[in-house]
Amino acid sequence: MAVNLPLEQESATDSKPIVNDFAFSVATQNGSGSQTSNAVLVRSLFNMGIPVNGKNLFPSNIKGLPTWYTIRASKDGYVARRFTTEIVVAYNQDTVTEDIKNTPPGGVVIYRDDLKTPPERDDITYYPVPVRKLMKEANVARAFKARVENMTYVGVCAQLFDMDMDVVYQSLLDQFGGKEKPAQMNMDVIRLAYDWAAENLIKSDPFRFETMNGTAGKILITGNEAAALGSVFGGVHFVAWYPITPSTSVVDDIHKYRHLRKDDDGNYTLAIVQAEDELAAAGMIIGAGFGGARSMTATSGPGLSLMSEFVGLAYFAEIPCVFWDITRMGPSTGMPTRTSQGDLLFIHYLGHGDSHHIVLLPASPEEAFEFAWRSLDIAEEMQTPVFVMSDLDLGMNNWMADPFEYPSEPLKRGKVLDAESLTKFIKNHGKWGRYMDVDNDGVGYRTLPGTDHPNAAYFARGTGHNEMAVYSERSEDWLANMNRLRLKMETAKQHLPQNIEDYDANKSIGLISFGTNEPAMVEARDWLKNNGIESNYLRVRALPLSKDVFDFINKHKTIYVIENNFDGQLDQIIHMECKDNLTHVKSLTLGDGLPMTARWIVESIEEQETK
Amino acid sequence: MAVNLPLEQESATDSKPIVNDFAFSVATQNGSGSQTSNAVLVRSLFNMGIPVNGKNLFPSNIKGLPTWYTIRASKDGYVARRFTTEIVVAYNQDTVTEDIKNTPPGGVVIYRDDLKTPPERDDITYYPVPVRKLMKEANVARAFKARVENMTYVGVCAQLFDMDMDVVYQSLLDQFGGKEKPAQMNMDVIRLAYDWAAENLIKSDPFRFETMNGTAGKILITGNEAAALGSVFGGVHFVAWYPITPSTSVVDDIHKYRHLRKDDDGNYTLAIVQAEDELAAAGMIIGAGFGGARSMTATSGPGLSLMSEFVGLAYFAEIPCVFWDITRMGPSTGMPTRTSQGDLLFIHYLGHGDSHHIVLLPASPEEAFEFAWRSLDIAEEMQTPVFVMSDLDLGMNNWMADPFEYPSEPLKRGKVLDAESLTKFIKNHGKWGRYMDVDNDGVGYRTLPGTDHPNAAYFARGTGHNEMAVYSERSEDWLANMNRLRLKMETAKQHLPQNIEDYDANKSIGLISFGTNEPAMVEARDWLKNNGIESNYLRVRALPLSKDVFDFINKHKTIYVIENNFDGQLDQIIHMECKDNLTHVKSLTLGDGLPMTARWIVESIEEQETK
Amino acid sequence: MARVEKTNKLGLVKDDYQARPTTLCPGCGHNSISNQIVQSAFDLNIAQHQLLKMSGIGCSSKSPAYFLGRSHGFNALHGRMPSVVTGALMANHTLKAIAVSGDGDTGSIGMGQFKHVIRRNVPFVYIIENNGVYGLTKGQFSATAEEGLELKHYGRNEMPPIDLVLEAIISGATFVARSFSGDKKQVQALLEAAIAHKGTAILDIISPCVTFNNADTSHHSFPYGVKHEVPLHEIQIIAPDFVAPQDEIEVETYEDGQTIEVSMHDGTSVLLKKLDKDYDPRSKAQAYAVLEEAQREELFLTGLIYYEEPRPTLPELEQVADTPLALINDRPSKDKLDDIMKSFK
Amino acid sequence: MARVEKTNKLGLVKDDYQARPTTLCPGCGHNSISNQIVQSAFDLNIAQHQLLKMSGIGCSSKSPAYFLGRSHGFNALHGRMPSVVTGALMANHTLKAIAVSGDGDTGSIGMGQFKHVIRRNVPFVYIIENNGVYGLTKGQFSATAEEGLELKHYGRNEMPPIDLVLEAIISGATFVARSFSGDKKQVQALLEAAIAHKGTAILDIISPCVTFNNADTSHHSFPYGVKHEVPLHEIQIIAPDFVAPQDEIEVETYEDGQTIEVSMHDGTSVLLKKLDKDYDPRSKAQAYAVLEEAQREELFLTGLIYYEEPRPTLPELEQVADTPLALINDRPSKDKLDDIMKSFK
Ligand SMILES: Cc1ncc(C[n+]2csc(CCOP(=O)(O)OP(=O)(O)O)c2C)c(N)n1
Ligand SMILES: Cc1ncc(C[n+]2csc(CCOP(=O)(O)OP(=O)(O)O)c2C)c(N)n1
Ligand code: SF4
Ligand code: SF4
Ligand SMILES: [Mg+2]
Ligand SMILES: [Mg+2]
Repeated sequence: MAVNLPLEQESATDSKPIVNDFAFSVATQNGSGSQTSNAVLVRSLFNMGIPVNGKNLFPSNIKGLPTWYTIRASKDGYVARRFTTEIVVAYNQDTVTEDIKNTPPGGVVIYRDDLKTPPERDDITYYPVPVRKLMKEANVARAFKARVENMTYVGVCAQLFDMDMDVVYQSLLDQFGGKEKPAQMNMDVIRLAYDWAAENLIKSDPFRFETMNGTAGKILITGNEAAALGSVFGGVHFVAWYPITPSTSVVDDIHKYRHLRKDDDGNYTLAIVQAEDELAAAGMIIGAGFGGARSMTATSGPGLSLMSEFVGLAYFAEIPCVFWDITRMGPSTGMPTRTSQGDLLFIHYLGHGDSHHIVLLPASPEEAFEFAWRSLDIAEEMQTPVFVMSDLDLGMNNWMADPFEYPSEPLKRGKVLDAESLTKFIKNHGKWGRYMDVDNDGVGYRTLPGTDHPNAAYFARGTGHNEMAVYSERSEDWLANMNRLRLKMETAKQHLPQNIEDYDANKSIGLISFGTNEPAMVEARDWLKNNGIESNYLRVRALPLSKDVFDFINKHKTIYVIENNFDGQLDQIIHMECKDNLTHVKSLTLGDGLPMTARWIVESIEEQETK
Repeated sequence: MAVNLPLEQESATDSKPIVNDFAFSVATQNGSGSQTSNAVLVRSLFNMGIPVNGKNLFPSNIKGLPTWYTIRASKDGYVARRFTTEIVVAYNQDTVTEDIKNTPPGGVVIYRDDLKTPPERDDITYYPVPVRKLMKEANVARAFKARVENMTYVGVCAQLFDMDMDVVYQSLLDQFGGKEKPAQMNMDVIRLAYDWAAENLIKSDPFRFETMNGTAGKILITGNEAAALGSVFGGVHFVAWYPITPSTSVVDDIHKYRHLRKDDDGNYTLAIVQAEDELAAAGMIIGAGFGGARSMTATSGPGLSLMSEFVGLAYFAEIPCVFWDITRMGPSTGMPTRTSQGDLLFIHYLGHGDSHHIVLLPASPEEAFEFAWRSLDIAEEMQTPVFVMSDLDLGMNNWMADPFEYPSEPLKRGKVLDAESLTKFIKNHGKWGRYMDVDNDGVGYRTLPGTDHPNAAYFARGTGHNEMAVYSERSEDWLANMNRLRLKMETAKQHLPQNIEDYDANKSIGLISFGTNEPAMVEARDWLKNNGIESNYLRVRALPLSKDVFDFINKHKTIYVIENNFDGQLDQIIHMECKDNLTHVKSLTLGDGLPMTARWIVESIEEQETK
Repeated sequence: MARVEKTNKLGLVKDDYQARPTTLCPGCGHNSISNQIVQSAFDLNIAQHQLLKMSGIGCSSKSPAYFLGRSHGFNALHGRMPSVVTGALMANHTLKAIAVSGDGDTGSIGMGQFKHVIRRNVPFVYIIENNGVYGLTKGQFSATAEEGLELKHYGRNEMPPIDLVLEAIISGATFVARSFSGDKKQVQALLEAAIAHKGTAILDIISPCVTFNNADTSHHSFPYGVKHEVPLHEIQIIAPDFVAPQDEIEVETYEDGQTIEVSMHDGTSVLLKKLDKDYDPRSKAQAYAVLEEAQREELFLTGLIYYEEPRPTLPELEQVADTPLALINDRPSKDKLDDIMKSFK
Repeated sequence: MARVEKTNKLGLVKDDYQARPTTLCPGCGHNSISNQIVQSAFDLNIAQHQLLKMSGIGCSSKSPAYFLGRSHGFNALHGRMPSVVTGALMANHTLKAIAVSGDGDTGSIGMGQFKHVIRRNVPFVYIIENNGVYGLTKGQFSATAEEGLELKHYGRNEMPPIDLVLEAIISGATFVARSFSGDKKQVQALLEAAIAHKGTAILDIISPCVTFNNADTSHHSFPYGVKHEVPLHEIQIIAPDFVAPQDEIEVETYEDGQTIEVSMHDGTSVLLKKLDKDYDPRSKAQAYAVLEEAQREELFLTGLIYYEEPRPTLPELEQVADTPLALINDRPSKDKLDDIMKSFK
């Protein structure tokens, strides 16, 4: 990828055209239908072959509060959130003053002409849109008017920035699932605004789009939908959940694809139960895991806190099940519609007493899909709860991605003995006990309820037990069990997604990050390199940390651990797990509720490096 | 204290008398009344002036399962659990074989003569007791016979080891709250056994007791009762709880002393509510803290897990309240009647998102008392939940202690504005907002519901808010709040119990520990010194860790962090919080469910030091 | 609205009982209830500092931010308002509390606390703004949704609904009513009686979610409520020191034998004018019967469903001091500690 | 006891239905219930591998370790058994499940799950071993303790008791019974009917805690139960393929007009011989009335309190495949994924 720095810090006042490399911020009201108009914008750019992202910054509210949508087009393929947005669409009276204030010099403001706006700035370009007038002319039934108003800015933008109107129509059609009637109604408004702009606006800014070939073969999808698909294709049998933002659409989308899990009689091989709360959701998936089903739930911080006791049970009784945490901003109820990576430490050691959990850390829709099916395998292979920590940014925003690869292997169900293999096991080992470690990998053999064999039964429990699953208060039994669990976690490391490392022995700075910081990391490294700071990069994809992380740390003079939470939790975990000299490891944290930007990374590192 | 090593590793077969320096293990059945007989033994030794401990090793069961009680007498004042017990009282058929096997060479077995015992060992002394015969002779009503049987070993021990029978009677009286009738009935049985032993047993072991002056002025008390007293004397107003071993007696004992909290009308100034579960208990004390009451709960691991979400709310809405965690062995339901320090990490960072909590770590009844009243002060001063982490060993066993010191200061209620001071505040600062930090210490001023002032009200919440307590989703507000909370935690360090350090610049080994490991640490340091290993010692008494811990670490060549959990959680926290080079910090952990012994510490350190 | 500003006995205008502007959807039933709370507090001359506003999480639970701006409030956790109210009122038992919850907040995640707070008879007004859906998480079925309800994103509800009024009665509530947010007069009358009640007062108010569950056929919709509501009685509150400002209803219009008078502890009378049914809310057996019938026949009956002379409240049972605990500032004396220490020697 | 060992249709002796020896207190009511479960399973020729044993936490919840040693079991968390059962039966809906809970486990911490598992009609036998106290934590009041009960360490109970049978009925349970652990014949008959029932079957069995709550006057004590139990009917189970081994009760002894026959889904008949009252358990209104009376008059009524033709169970509502989900081993085909991917381009 050619290194071509974003213009964030430059002003865009010179007249050289800026093509396919700027960002929008669209300010509207929640519940006003702007989701559709914004989606059409994004999809149109995508369909023009321009790498794009769209990020929704919405309030925890159903209707009426300010919401912003940012769209970034980047010919170089950078899809991180942009710190500044050159084009501001101001359609909300409540925020227009601030929206205009935040427009960078050289930027553009497209606004409803009926808004009361602050005195004009002379370093930006204004384009007023006569929304009411246009809507009066529009051939739209009264009932729909309010809902399609926002299409006016789509038309104006299309005109001003040279978008292909056929592509826009196609995108609308896609948006309405191919239904021509609503697409046509919306298109009429877009066309009206487009034509009005052509006649009435004098283009006086340098921004425009041009068809290119940067999205061929790609898809646009949210991480939650990817997670849902991955789970369905991972053979999940049972989902229990309780609604909570931003995880709700994981299960909604599993519902959407449930039809893929029908047997020959037309019955479902996937059941979904809306529980009365997260405690019950956790209990249900644990019961299902015990019963032999592949089970999962999706939740967010508050739900996770409520599940703590059950997670401890699943860990200690060694029940396979999968927990998705689509993180939002905590502590407490926090900001339900803002993104964060703040649950990492809590998840990894969730539960009282000494416990540790596997955590997978997807950074893209592709990984959300892959980790979804893999997590079900890992849970059954390791007989333990597996967590996948995504976040609101990945989960609820549309990301560009490669089409997902079909899982390369059949389902891995782990060590399960049926009646026949149980007989064989007993023959070989003299007896069978649920927690006997005959393979020296810390993982026992389990039987499922329903197994027709007089010795198949065992009694699962969260209380101390010996290898026969019999209640025990003996110190020896307790320690043997804890040691086996420790060994099991070691074994698990071999089954987890490998970390991704970009290493070159000549560089002395190493960056470590995880999850959705990825696009900002990619962009920041290019940017830093251009500024003379070269870096290696390791992206952690799973906990417990594997040895390569510590090796990577030891091979550098300076390490930056970059994350989107307040405390630097990955850094904390590194310190806990790696007892080497880590004085060269520095923690860079953000945690302001927004997806990370390359600019923040660059500035933070430069500040450190020039100290 | 004179260094006089325990005899744990020596055999006691020589005939030199061993006086006031050996240990008992009494094996009986749960629910058989042995609690009383063991208490009488302990109290008698205590009343003879011999430093003593008694530790109950009981099953999670009401009646019928094996239970052990260990008593250690130590003329040198060592009150840690002893690894070996020279005297074994075997009164339980289910364990007699193992009990005898575990008796050290030179030891003594006192057993019911109707037990089927394994073939006799010739390196120990046996004393059979004809329990049935004695009980037949005893002048005890039929209904009571089973309950007083265990008094026979008290009598035999008194005879064999030279206990003062007047003291024994006095101890019985104490045990029955001064009631002569039951005391006399029990004394008759003791006397009978005593006389029988005098006539029939030939003393052939070296162990005996002698009156000394090692307990003058001391008291014997459980940590839970100390916690209860400290809370009552700390002015607690409201207790909500849900029963769970081993925390239950904290609240039972608060009940016992509730009469101390009556006003002039005879009404109570302390209310206690048994909640329907731990979630509700947490909610209630948070509501009470918000309402202005000093509130607390007591629980253990599973309850703590359930409280996670509420703790996050209290942290983020900044509500004073106190949580006692009397830890037992986890993960999960684990071993409810075994001790552990395994909740440390979980508590300190409890809740999703970035959160941290104050944790006080008492090591003795004195500290349980003191930290109880102080925690109520700290919670109100810092406007945050405060945790006190005790454990089963401290909580449920009787410990020798100095009489508690009456709190030196009046209640500290923290920054609360009444109507008058609110008016003044507004005059000085232009306005009042619940989370304004006018003192630059991170702590705002709060008002209580009921304050008669038009500006007194605010809306507490777990959602993002600005300094006026108004809902906010702005990144600036969020970060400002998080930064203030961080500052508040820094401020808190000045209000916490200081760590206790024994430092001498000539020593290069530093030991760090906390809580109930204290007696074993004291003994182990003497022992190590005698073996040529001198050490400094820092006992952590509170989290967040203060700087002295890091200074202590940096002043040593080798540091051992010694704790009674599996993962080495204090060590983990040290690594998280101190980013210095910690390669010389070593974690020594146990986590077998039993109170720590000096021997284990000595062996572990010697193993490391001779490596 | 455009009238001269009326002041109440405290010299406050109605606006003084407002708080921040609502952020709920225009037309949401919860907004009308907020308005009724404001109106009632104004009418009852409530000193706002003597009142607590409490809630869980949900659109409904947001609403305390939109009324009584001079009362302390606590927006707690989803389903856990009851325990927080309990603690707050134990800290200061001289306060009144109005708490708002949703059907999800109470009927799903909060079922346990709902039942147990009633059992303890914590004295407060517990309003359930019942819309049959989870509004804030965008339209999932709640546990009060009727069987067969169809929602846009979530298909058909197959589960039988929970009847929160019945639940409240069997848990031992002594004041239980059902109403409809569209029936302002009734809501207000019930609110005023509930505030006077000394014990947990449950108001299950059907409060339409105009965004996610407002189809004509939905049992929790506005059109359905308007069409199907069957009030059991007309209600008039006669407080000892209060004359209802709605002069439309006059005591005299109730004929003899046609009214039931429920006298409350503080001297307030609740006058119930019988309508269709011959219904006495002071009989638990009648309450069970009428609710069973309502369930079977899918009737939307509103009014004061059950009333009982209140049991002792939790602060009473705990013999709590007259002075609010929060204001007690002492510890037992040193002598007491020394005595106790002696007993341990 | 000293008889020749009888075998059942599976060729098993009763001992084959035992498990580890009990560690509960001698005389504990829970032990009798375990024995009745063993007896019923033996009598009903139950293949143990087709049955699950589930529980929460408590003395009661320990008991599944002491019966049916060849059945898989799960001793879960305090109050959370219902959700775990739900999951386990969704994983394999061909299994039966017997779950044991306590009054604390169900009525306090577990209230929410209790109500909601019933609402979902998860098909299993839910036994509450109800002793009015927390046994395992040594004798605190539970939510079913009667008002006025005095206990050694905890004084007087001031809270009204929760009636778990009433709770179950209003939550939509289709099989609800109350019994007494001392009434072996009745417990066993109810157990057998409950096992045959297709839906959540609630058995609230008063099961004395001899250690902490066994005073003559305590409503959950053995002496009280023996003295005050009033069975609503005698019960006889007639299974299509099963003849009850207690030959003492004969069908013929029931006179015409004196019996109610409740036919269950699987062909089993439950024959109820009327005793004192003219009571039909198929009427919800009668159930409410009799429970209201029992509460008011402090009567200890036992028997099948409510029965209803079962609604669809949760696996049925979810249209779950015939093959247990646990045994399904496939994923959707690659073609399907490729099609979906196309739709995102
Ligand atoms: C522990 C937890 N789980 C889930 C949520 C997400 N959540 C917020 S509101 C809500 C449902 C609200 O429904 P209801 O109580 O009926 O209120 P309404 O919005 O309909 O007024 C849920 C599930 C949460 N905030 N906390
Ligand atoms: C979360 C949690 N809280 C508390 C406990 C402690 N606990 C164990 S059993 C029990 C009560 C049991 O009472 P009940 O269900 O009536 O059973 P019983 O012992 O009377 O049969 C409690 C509170 C626990 N195990 N887990
Ligand atoms: S979503 Fe429904 S409940 Fe929520 S504010 Fe809107 S109308 Fe009201
Ligand atoms: S304590 Fe009570 S409930 Fe528990 S085993 Fe003993 S008698 Fe049974
Ligand atoms: Mg709702
Ligand atoms: Mg019980």
